[in-house]
Amino acid sequence: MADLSTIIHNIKLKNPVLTASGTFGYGVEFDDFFDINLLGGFIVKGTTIHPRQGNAYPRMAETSSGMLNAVGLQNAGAQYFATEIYPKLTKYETNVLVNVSGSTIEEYVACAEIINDLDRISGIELNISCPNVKEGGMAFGTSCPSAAAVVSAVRKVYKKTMVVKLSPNVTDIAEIAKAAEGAGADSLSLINTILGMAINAETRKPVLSTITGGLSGPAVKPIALRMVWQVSQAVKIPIIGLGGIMNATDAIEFFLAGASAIQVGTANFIDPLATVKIINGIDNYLNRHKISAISDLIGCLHL
Amino acid sequence: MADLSTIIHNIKLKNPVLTASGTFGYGVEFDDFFDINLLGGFIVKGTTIHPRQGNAYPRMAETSSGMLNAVGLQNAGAQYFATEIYPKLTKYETNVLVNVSGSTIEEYVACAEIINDLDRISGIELNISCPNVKEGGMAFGTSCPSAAAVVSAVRKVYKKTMVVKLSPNVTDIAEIAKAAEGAGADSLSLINTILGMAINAETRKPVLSTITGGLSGPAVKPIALRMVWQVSQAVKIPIIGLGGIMNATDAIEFFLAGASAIQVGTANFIDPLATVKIINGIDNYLNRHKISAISDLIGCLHL
Amino acid sequence: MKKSVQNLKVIANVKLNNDHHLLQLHTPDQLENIVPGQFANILADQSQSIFLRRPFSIHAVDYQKNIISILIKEVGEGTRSLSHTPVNSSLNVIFPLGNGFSLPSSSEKVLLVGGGCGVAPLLHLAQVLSKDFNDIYILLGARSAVDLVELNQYAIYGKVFTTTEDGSHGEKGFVTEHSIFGVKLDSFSRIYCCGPEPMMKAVASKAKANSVSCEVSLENTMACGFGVCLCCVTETLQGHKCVCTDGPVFNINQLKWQI
Amino acid sequence: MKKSVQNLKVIANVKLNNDHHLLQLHTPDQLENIVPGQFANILADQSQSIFLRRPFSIHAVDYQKNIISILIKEVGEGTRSLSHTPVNSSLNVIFPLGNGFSLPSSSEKVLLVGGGCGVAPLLHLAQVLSKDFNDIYILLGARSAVDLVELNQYAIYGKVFTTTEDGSHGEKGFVTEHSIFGVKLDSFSRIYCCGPEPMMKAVASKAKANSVSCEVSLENTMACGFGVCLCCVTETLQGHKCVCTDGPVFNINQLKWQI
Ligand SMILES: Cc1cc2nc3c(=O)[nH]c(=O)nc-3n(C[C@H](O)[C@H](O)[C@H](O)COP(=O)(O)OP(=O)(O)OC[C@H]3O[C@@H](n4cnc5c(N)ncnc54)[C@H](O)[C@@H]3O)c2cc1C
Ligand SMILES: Cc1cc2nc3c(=O)[nH]c(=O)nc-3n(C[C@H](O)[C@H](O)[C@H](O)COP(=O)(O)OP(=O)(O)OC[C@H]3O[C@@H](n4cnc5c(N)ncnc54)[C@H](O)[C@@H]3O)c2cc1C
Ligand SMILES: Cc1cc2nc3c(=O)[nH]c(=O)nc-3n(C[C@H](O)[C@H](O)[C@H](O)COP(=O)(O)O)c2cc1C
Ligand SMILES: Cc1cc2nc3c(=O)[nH]c(=O)nc-3n(C[C@H](O)[C@H](O)[C@H](O)COP(=O)(O)O)c2cc1C
Ligand code: FES
Ligand code: FES
Repeated sequence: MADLSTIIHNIKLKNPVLTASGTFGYGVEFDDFFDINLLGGFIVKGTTIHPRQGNAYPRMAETSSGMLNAVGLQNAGAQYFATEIYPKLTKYETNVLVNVSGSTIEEYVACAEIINDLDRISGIELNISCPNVKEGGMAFGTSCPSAAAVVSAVRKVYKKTMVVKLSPNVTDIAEIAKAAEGAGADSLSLINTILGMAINAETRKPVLSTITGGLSGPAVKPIALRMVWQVSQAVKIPIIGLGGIMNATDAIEFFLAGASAIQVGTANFIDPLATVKIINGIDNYLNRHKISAISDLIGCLHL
Repeated sequence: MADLSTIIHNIKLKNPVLTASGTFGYGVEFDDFFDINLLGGFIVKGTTIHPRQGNAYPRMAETSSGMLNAVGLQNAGAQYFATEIYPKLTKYETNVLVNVSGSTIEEYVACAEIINDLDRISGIELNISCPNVKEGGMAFGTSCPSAAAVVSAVRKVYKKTMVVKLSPNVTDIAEIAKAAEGAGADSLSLINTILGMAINAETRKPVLSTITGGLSGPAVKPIALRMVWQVSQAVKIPIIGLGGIMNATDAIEFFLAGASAIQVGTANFIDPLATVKIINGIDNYLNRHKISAISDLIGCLHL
Repeated sequence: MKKSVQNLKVIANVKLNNDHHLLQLHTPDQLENIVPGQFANILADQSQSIFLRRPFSIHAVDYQKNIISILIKEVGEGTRSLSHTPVNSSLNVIFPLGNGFSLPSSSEKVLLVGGGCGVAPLLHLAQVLSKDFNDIYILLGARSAVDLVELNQYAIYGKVFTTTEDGSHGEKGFVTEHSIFGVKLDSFSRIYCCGPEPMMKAVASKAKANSVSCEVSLENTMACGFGVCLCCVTETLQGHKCVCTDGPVFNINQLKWQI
Repeated sequence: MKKSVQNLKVIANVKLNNDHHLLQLHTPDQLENIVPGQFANILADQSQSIFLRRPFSIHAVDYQKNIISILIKEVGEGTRSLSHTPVNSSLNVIFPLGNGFSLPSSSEKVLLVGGGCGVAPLLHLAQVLSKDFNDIYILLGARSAVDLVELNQYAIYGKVFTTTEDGSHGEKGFVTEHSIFGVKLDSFSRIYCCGPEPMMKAVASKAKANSVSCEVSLENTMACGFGVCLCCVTETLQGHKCVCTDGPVFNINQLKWQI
């Protein structure tokens, strides 16, 4: 067994496999399938200070090797999370991170403050990249000053590990990455979904109620991999890579591109056991290549 | 038979199906397969004022529902095109457009001037979006001022229809579209390829010699469709839509999103007869839906 | 039964008519209790156009032989591919999912109404209801006689009535035009309904008018099928609820239907 | 023959060893002249990981029965899927593509050298060369005896020699270590070579040293296979050339190989 442990700022992960926010519920939904303590950690759904109903149905469209979603951060609010859901998550021994979102900087800060009080939460993932909300969300992640503003405001109130999740819907992701690093991010995760659209040719209507939605799945992997590579050349803080990871080979590619850990998103829908298979697959790969630790792979692309 | 004709500025197309630059050679390569006069028109390879060897091998990586290329505008130069290739193209009765690229504004202008003298060329497609060249290319297409600068410079020397091909690698494609329109574009085509990357986990090397390359194919269709929709809301000039179109249904989706014509790219590799099948498929769709002309479909998305 | 991901062996694949196939899937493990109305999320051969799983109601359960049956109507690529799964190959299935119909605690007179492919969960429901001496009426509607599949199966468990749009079987018209709805509907204590949404709304409206309890099984576009993606919501009086976990079965009083 | 896109019927699919399959594809049209070394670009069942066609040398041609044969070595998903194409199904094939080997105009003594799956086009080449009374030597190299397929087929057209890395068949070692290369290589007027690149370079270097004309068949990652994508270039003295149209066969003097 190779050494799969990796470090994201103050969080020591026993293995580099996390799950992506919005694709793993609150973890409990997977209890029937496998012991989720096997994971390096998991990231719960996008949480906002106020409860959100999310967008109207239909919220999903299947695309070639991918899917569009327009969930729109449906959640019961940070307070509900803290009092009703958090207690159920304390049974897990692995790392739990909360994905934090908002429409204004004040909302981000208020939400992060509530999460800051929850002992067993290892860190937050600041979502400045949600393409499915009318206000805030992605807007923060598409310009350097606004990204820096929200990151530094949250930095003041949040004491533990703060991962900032970047939007791929930008001209130069390395610039935004540097702005987030400069404003106090401890780590960066990328990519969130890419803004896309689906049309039903028969009904001549958009498939999604919101017209556009966020693209995820293997279709986006080449773009995600490129962005992780670009960001890894631009910043010093650890990167968490995601976007279209379906199997261990995909995960290895992200490590080589510079990711210190990875997240599995859409793959959970297709195979709820994808994450455990990926953990085993990474171990097999390392053994087969006689690499003793995952850290020897991170950023080690041969050019 | 429905009326498939459509108009792009001064170019009347008998049907809305064109082929994408770099995926259809100079047309002649398809002579064995079908009569390419059946097409609304075709767009020849990226042409530059100086001959270009293109990038080193390997130039291609297969991805989920797509491919990356790193050809890098290999071509024998505008003068060679005018004297050696153009005479062979005059046998075609359909529209031929030349895709024009360059490393500097002067190069774009010089190339466009040469093409301007070729009677049987219906127009140029100004490629300000090639992700595979070190200088120029996409750099022009990722900021409004530089896009406007190259478009207005070429506008001064090029008298016929000038289509400007936009890059999807931007935060706000509608802004760039407006800049190009303002600078004198007669039409916009989108999308060019999306910057992506592939890694071979076994060799631990990037698959492409250039590390990153351009993603095309059905994987990008949702993104292309979204951008065509956004641009169609922002400009008045006709739009030529492309990105992942494999069949007539895909094409219909682009018309509904606001495209007056479409281009077929990567699909030509998988099925050299894709374009003719798409033309027939559009006709079938219109007949089945009792729509008498393609123009009744363009931009007619029911919201 | 706890939900799980399993590779189930296809032990039979019967073509019922032009576009319906019946698949029998065998599991080596002992099947535990599956509630009628629960569904399975099945992985078809992945292709360019099939990326996600496809949900199907559990049509019948054989606890002795550890077999679940699925009734598939071909409507697109996924159902086409699944319909043609060769016998002896295996399918990757997540099941059982969803809540299922609520069952009477004592013997009742119940009406099951199904239309189109919506009939699928009703066979399992009839199977289970019939064990508790309920008085079961089953009304099945279709476009034409050929579209009515497995009538003899339903007849094992209850009294079967039919409507067809072309009058080629049973009464002519839509299910809600059947004479059952003409007479006293409140002789039934419950209606269970499954089919195209307009049909379910029509049935729900009759049920409501007659104050008969009515449950409907909804469809929705699903990405996961087990409550983590939040893609499959329907509007209820308690806000957005997931069809895959809070449903697919809802009491019509929970829904915001204009009926 | 003009290139075309055709659905060819698989009339035979023979497993030759653990990872090699021989497919016979039938066309209803009369086959016209196919040059040895030309290839076919075949569409495998499209899946998430197979998007593009896969190129294969034309291994043999039967102009009477209108059959082309393809020798497939399984190395990944595409070749795995194609290897298991059922008999009587059809495959979508673009062919014939590429330039092919240049053939002697009068009788000559020629050496064909193949290694691994690179042997595929050599059978067709031997077939055609043998018609013109050439004196044909065929040297085939592999890892082990089991990897040497169809030796009896080659023996119909010429004198067959073999090497294996483990010595289980013919001489032990790499092809370039075979005694043929020890004696006067310049008794051959041409060498045709096909196989892994290091092997072709080794053969090319021997040929060059002995001033024997030598043609090699290159592989490359291809998107189209007919000259429109410019993805498959190789460096030549005349700059980048497409392996799919300017090749796959090149004279070693055209290439920029360091040999
Ligand atoms: C809880 C549940 C239980 C179901 N039970 C059964 C069953 O027992 N038997 C059966 O044959 N089918 C059942 N369905 C429907 C079945 O899942 C869809 O027909 C299938 O997913 C379509 O896949 P496809 O690839 O063939 O079609 P696609 O190519 O995905 O779609 C073809 C057409 O069907 C429409 N469509 C696709 N999915 C749905 C959906 N979920 N609801 C409504 N329209 C849809 C599309 O808009 C499109 O017009 C059930 C669906 C749900 C949600
Ligand atoms: C002109 C030409 C003729 C060919 N003739 C034959 C033939 O007669 N019989 C035969 O079995 N194969 C032949 N090949 C090789 C064959 O095309 C590849 O093995 C096939 O494309 C691999 O597809 P896959 O999906 O199985 O593997 P993939 O999953 O695509 O790749 C598996 C592994 O093979 C490598 N690979 C893939 N394609 C190539 C390639 N073109 N060259 C070198 N390495 C590659 C990949 O890098 C990877 O390591 C030929 C190739 C060319 C270009
Ligand atoms: C249904 C769905 C819901 C999502 N919800 C969130 C969310 O609440 N917060 C967030 O930061 N990302 C969200 N995402 C984005 C994913 O976390 C991830 O960034 C993206 O899907 C790319 O990874 P993948 O291709 O592995 O799915 C969601 C994605 C999907 C598909
Ligand atoms: C191999 C290849 C070469 C290309 N060369 C050019 C080019 O020279 N000029 C250009 O504007 N676009 C070029 N493109 C981009 C295509 O024209 C098109 O914009 C893109 O592939 C998206 O369409 P598709 O998904 O239908 O292929 C090239 C694409 C490919 C795949
Ligand atoms: S389908 Fe994912 S929550 Fe219902
Ligand atoms: S493979 Fe396209 S040019 Fe050779």
